[in-house]
Amino acid sequence: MSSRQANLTIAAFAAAFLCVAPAQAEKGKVGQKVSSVSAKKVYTGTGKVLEGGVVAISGGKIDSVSGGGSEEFHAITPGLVDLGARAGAILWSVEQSNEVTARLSNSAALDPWGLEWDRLVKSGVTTVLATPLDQNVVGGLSQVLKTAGEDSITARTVRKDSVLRGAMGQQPSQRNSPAFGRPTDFYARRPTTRMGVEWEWRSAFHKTALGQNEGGERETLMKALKGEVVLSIAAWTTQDIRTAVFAVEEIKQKELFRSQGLDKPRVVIDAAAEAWKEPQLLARSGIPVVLPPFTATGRTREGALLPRNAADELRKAGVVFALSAHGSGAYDSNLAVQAGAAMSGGLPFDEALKAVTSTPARLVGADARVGSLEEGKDADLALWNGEPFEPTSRVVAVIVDGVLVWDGRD
Amino acid sequence: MMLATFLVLALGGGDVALRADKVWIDGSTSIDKGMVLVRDGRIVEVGAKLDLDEGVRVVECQGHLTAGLVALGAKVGVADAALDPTRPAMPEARVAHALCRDDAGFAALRAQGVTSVVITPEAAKLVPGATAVAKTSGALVSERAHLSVVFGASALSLNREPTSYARQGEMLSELFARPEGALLAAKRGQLPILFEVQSKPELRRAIEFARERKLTGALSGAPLAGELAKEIAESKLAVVVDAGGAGEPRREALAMVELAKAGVPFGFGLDGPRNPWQNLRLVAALAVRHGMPRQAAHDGLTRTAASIAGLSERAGVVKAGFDADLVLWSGDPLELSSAPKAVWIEGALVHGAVQ
Amino acid sequence: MHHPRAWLAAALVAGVGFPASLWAQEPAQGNALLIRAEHLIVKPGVVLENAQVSVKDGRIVAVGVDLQPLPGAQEVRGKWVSAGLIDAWSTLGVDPESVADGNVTPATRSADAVDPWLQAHLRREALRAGVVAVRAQAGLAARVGGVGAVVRLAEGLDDAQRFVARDAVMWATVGLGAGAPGGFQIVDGEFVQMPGQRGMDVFERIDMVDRLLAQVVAGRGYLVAMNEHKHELAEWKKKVSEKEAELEKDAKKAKKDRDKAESDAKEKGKPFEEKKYKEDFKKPADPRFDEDSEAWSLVADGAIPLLVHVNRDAELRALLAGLEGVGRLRLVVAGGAESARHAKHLAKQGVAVLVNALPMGSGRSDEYDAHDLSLAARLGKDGVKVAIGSGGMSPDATRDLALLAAQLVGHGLPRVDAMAGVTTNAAEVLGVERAMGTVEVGKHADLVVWNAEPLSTAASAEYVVSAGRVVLAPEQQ
Amino acid sequence: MKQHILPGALACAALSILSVDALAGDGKIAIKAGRVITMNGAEIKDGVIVIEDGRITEVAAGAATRWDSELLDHPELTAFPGFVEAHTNRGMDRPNENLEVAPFLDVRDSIDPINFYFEDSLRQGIVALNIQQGPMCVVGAQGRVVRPFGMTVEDMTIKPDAGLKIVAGSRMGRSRATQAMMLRKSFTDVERYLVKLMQDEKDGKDAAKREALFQGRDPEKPENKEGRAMEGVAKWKLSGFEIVGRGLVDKKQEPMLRLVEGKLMAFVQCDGAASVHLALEVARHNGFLANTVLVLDGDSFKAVDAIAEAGVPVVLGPNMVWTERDPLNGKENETFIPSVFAGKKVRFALQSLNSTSQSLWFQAATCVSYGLDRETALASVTSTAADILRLGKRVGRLAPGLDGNVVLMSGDPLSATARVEYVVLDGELVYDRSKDPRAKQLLEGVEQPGAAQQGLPDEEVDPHSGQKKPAKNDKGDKTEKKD
Repeated sequence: MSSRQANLTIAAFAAAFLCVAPAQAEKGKVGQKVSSVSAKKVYTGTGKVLEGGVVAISGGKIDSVSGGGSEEFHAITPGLVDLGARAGAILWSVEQSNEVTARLSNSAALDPWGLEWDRLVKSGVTTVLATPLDQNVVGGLSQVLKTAGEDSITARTVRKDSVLRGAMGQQPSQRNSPAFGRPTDFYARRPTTRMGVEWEWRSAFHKTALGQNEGGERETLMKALKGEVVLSIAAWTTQDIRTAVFAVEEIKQKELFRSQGLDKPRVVIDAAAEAWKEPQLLARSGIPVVLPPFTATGRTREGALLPRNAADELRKAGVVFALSAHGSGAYDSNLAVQAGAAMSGGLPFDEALKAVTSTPARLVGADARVGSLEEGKDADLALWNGEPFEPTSRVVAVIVDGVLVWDGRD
Repeated sequence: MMLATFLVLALGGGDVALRADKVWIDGSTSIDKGMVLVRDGRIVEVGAKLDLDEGVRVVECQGHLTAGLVALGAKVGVADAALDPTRPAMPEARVAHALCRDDAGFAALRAQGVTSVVITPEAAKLVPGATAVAKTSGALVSERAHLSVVFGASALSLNREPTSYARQGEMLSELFARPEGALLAAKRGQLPILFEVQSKPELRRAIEFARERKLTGALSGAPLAGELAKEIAESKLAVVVDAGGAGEPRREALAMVELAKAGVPFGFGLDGPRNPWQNLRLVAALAVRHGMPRQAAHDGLTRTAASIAGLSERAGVVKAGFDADLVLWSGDPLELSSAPKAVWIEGALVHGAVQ
Repeated sequence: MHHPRAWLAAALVAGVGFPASLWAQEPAQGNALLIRAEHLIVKPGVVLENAQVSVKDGRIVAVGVDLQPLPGAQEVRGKWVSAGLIDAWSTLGVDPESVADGNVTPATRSADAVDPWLQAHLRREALRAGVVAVRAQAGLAARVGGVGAVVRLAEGLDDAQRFVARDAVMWATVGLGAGAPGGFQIVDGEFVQMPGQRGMDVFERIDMVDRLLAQVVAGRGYLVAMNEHKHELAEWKKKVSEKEAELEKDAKKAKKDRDKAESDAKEKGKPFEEKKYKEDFKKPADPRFDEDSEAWSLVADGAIPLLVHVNRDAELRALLAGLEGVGRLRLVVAGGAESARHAKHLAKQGVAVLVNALPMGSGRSDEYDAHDLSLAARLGKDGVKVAIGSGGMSPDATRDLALLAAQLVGHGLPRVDAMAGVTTNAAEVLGVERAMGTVEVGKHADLVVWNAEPLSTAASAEYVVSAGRVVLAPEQQ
Repeated sequence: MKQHILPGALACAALSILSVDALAGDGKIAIKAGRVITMNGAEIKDGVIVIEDGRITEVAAGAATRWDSELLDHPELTAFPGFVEAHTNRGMDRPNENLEVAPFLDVRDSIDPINFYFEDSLRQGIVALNIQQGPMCVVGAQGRVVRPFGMTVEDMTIKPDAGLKIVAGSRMGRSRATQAMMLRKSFTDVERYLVKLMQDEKDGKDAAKREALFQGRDPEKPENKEGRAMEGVAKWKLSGFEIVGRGLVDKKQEPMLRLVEGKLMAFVQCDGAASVHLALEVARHNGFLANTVLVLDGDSFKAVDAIAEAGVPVVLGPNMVWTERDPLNGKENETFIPSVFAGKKVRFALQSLNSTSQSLWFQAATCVSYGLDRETALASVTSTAADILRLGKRVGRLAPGLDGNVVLMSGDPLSATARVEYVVLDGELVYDRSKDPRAKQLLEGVEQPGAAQQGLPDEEVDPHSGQKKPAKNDKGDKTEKKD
């Protein structure tokens, strides 16, 4: 492992105008702007791979990706993107006094000083979708934001309130109980079963179409149905995935929705553990999915089985998919390990790279700025000391918006 | 009680002049061998050499004479009546109505040199009500000094609305969108707001809320407020530093010093988890030990605290026209080894004695 | 090589592997040091102006006004120099689980609970505030907490230097937990106070005193039994050797008699019977070895002081009455909220009081924990030796020991007594007065160079010398 | 009584499928592989490994085919000596005893041959496991090194009496202070027991001598010493111990005597740097430091200098990254524990994180990712681990004379995409992935009809709401506790 210090050519710009996070300068360079970085292999995320390449950066954006360079690192990939990171999904991130709270945003519950961001950065993840806790049927608006940068959520936000989060399955009904006897609190309410949860979804959609709700709720649900806001629905097991797809297809076919232009929801099914059991349904409906982390026994929440070849099966069926590590930064379960696990199930490397960079970025509409190393995009880079996604290599440095935010080389 | 058989002097009667080895006007200015002329509970004149007409008794005091200390948040005199859990917001509630004037806590505070105190409601609801300001002699100064508004997680619970920060923010916005009564006074800036916060993100949201609605007041309850000193300074809000007492972690002590460096007006409060009355000066001493300039600590106990409490015209400074709330210390007030030998509230000796 | 008897004797004195010398540990060998001070506080109340202290091999070798540095000595200079402060009531550097452990026994050694890697930043802050050593105590709230150690806070010391005394005091508590409230927990997001401990009525508290006294008396009995056994064993051995000598003397005669008897028996055809051998002395049975009694025997013998955390008048009176008879026992009262009434009696008995100087809010469960900070002054006035501790509520309170002592001055304790409370009296209460507490020749070199008078608000340590080495210097800020 | 009941039918089915009918040939087998990683010098390209009667007789480059031995010819695969799990308390019915000091027990009685843990280990290419008792004791049972295959414990045994388990770290119900007291007491009790034994014996002999003198007989000759001198280097070694007869030492104390005489290994579990100091002190005082292996957890790496100076090998805890928060800025600092020990030249072995996806190969690969050289990383889960268990001559390498264990993998042992295809233990093909039902389910999602519910879903506890999720699974009872 080359111990000689990387000669990152430090930009001449004064760091002043871009108020740089006062990250403690661990290696003297962390926190400063970087003007160029090179590696033996540059995986641009667009399918193009450079043997020996250099990425030039200025003003926090990528200037150019070209050959040559002094190979300071083994590999460079775009900063990884995790849509299921569940960052900031604390107890107070969802308003449980009501099962459908579409208008509320979880930005108030995000803490820029939290420890979770550093852990995500150290695992190479530079952009995440921060969603509220899955306790409500419709939890509320979520943020696409960077995991490093200024100590402020607004400064790190890539797309504000751009994804409406909800959940199918058992999770939303967990605290509720049937309302007979004297209800002590507001948890004596519907839904208490999977059917009830599905009913809440459909009644929310239909009320919006029939004009029976108003204010922020109506506004947000309208945006979701029009596709101006991505609709992320958590569904682990086969029946929940099917329920979600049928609910969406029902909207697209009904005249009530089509007439008002409310038939164009952009849906992503999150934590779709058993998506591999429904390849045709998903391919037909064109709904992309985000897979939950692989587990040691293959069993995930509610007994859903997630085998190692699930990703490869979806690829074969032409279903758009992304991987997720549920925000873990640990060396045994972070996003790079999930990509490695998918590859051990047969998924080729370039597909695995897409599933953790460009695809997730595209699913939440952030591909204009992140997800690949192309001119004009944000300079978010993960720098590896070996072949990416192999357990024998890891992310040793991360650049976000052109600033070296972490340098783990000893 | 170490009662020496000395003349217990009430200063309320005719004019009296106190001469002390050192008179601290405020944290930064002091007069050696200074004199303070008191009449009818008020300070008339302060100076090195006063030309007194005869008949005015001069009392020689050994030690340092300062303005009475002001504590910014103490649950004294209200025991457990400071919380009404029935409704999320009760802006018209006043903790003054639950005040028990002869609570033993007042005597204990007087013994520590504290002459005025802000009494706050329990921060377990969105708007728990209004704070009260009282002299530690038991006299109520103001029934509605601040409106307590809670941005912290202490107002959230899983069994009552709101159960999330988002809904909390929305409900507070709704309250201030159509304000009346106390909320209207607060919106118009007539009633300062006491923002109860804990973590740094909550503190930042309170600053944002105040900036959007041009509200004034103070941020209370965030031990690491100092780490956002620049933002707080720009927001023109003050900070109430909660006296954690001995064993305050180093990071929180250094945060206090950051407040002084950034010029944020701050005062010390006794609302911390272990809030013994002795902690007010103990935390000031801790701050000095970690690098806070002595005058900033002194002002935090007197002048700035008085302005935060809304007493900027009558307490916190030894100045003509102000109440004669005075304390005679056996030595430098910031040295814990000095003790309050005598405490006057509005000219009346309420603790200790003077030769 | 351990000869069995030697082992038994060693065990008697050393108890469960207590080292023979209970308090004086050999400090570090190595470099020489000269400390120059504008004001040298030799002991509380005795200040030398422009004096020097010469240190060699971890010990103070000279204190004087115009000392010359020893060859190769490192020089250190500062305004005020005093002996390092000792916090006799702290949880700094001790494994938290052991502090809270309820099922410790009298034989538990707190030296095992000292974790040199724990709370390193808090120990540095305590050194910066002039505290060089603390009493490490496991089972702080247990009825009998076991044997506490006096441990130096500096890092990088090896085991011999780290412990001023591995086995310094026996700790016991009486009447604590008079209804401590339950802690707060988040249940479904609500701050809910858990049910607290049921309070103890006066009979239960007095019963605790009786059980403590019984253990002290048992320890004394065990000590006596051990001594007696040693005595009887020696006697038995003497008798055996005498008997052997006698038998050896007439062995030839016995052999002759036996041969004759054997041949007679063979003639008469009767079976030959050996002569019956009886001894009239029997080996004394070994006493049953018990670690706890071993530990208590050290207390009863006065080898280590007994610190008892007691607040109320009823238990205090019962304790003092009960321990009056036990001769060489060195009792120290810790806490003593209501001990002011017995100040004269305590002074006469030579019982010191370790005051908890941490101010507590009145909302404490046990109203006796709302320490009245004038207790130290009232005890001091009547001649009671007062030591000052930071109360052991949290490990980082030790850093503020000097401030807490200053606060007691503010509540009437003379300044010199406050300084004594954190140096000489603290050392005496912990039984390490011969090793620490003052700047005198022969004592261990644990000194602090201050930038101001130790009890003043802005005072902090510029240099700290511990076990004869500079362990903290200004640039390490 | 077995805690988990496996449907009888399935148990036999699983095992029979696995143990492919032993290859014919008179116990002689040759394995050819495209790449042979010997862990005993350089790799061999297109090599062959010959095993006779369970032992490797030859490891060489592409020797001519052997006519008289069964042939396993896989030029596309990589041959590898297999991994060695240096310390685990899985695979037992109940890993803990409630007796604090019980050196007379043996894990043999608790090892459960058909536990899924062994099948998982075999699937991950592990050939030897050091089964030790759990950490809920002071001096625990006698450990045992086993291979992950066999119907009975004897079948599985590679080395019985593999050393006593000692716990120096604190644990549930015992804080550091009380645990240290109990640990010291367990050795002073042995010392006191032996002293009394010798003293009684000596007094008996003296009395007999006096009686003989009195009766005029000449006393027995003193030299009939059928006892034995106390060996070892314990600080409190008893001189004159020979007079104690051979069988007099009570069975319950006998293992402790052998420990202090240096005849038994000791696996000492430490949960932090302070407990490492206690462990080394007790080991030195009682004379078994030379046979000590420290099993480390928590921040024990901070005592690496003391460990290096004592010269004892270590087995590192499953979690190889230690994070600590900086008290001043709240940021987390990471330490990669194996690098600390590699830097100080301390011999170390690794433990697997879990028995399925993150086994020893993953831990070794992670070491390479954190900058350790490949050789040290691989050795720490093969040859070095075997040496630490003093089985360097049996497992961990492919060299003549060692046990006939060969693992054939589809790629480099440290790569994510490599899989264990075949495993040969003692010359017998015991695992063939194509016939492994559970591998199919885990990798290809092919759910076997009637296959038992393999273990609990990982997320037994809902990760973000923190509530315990009642794991209802309708396919049979819980068969394997998720560790």
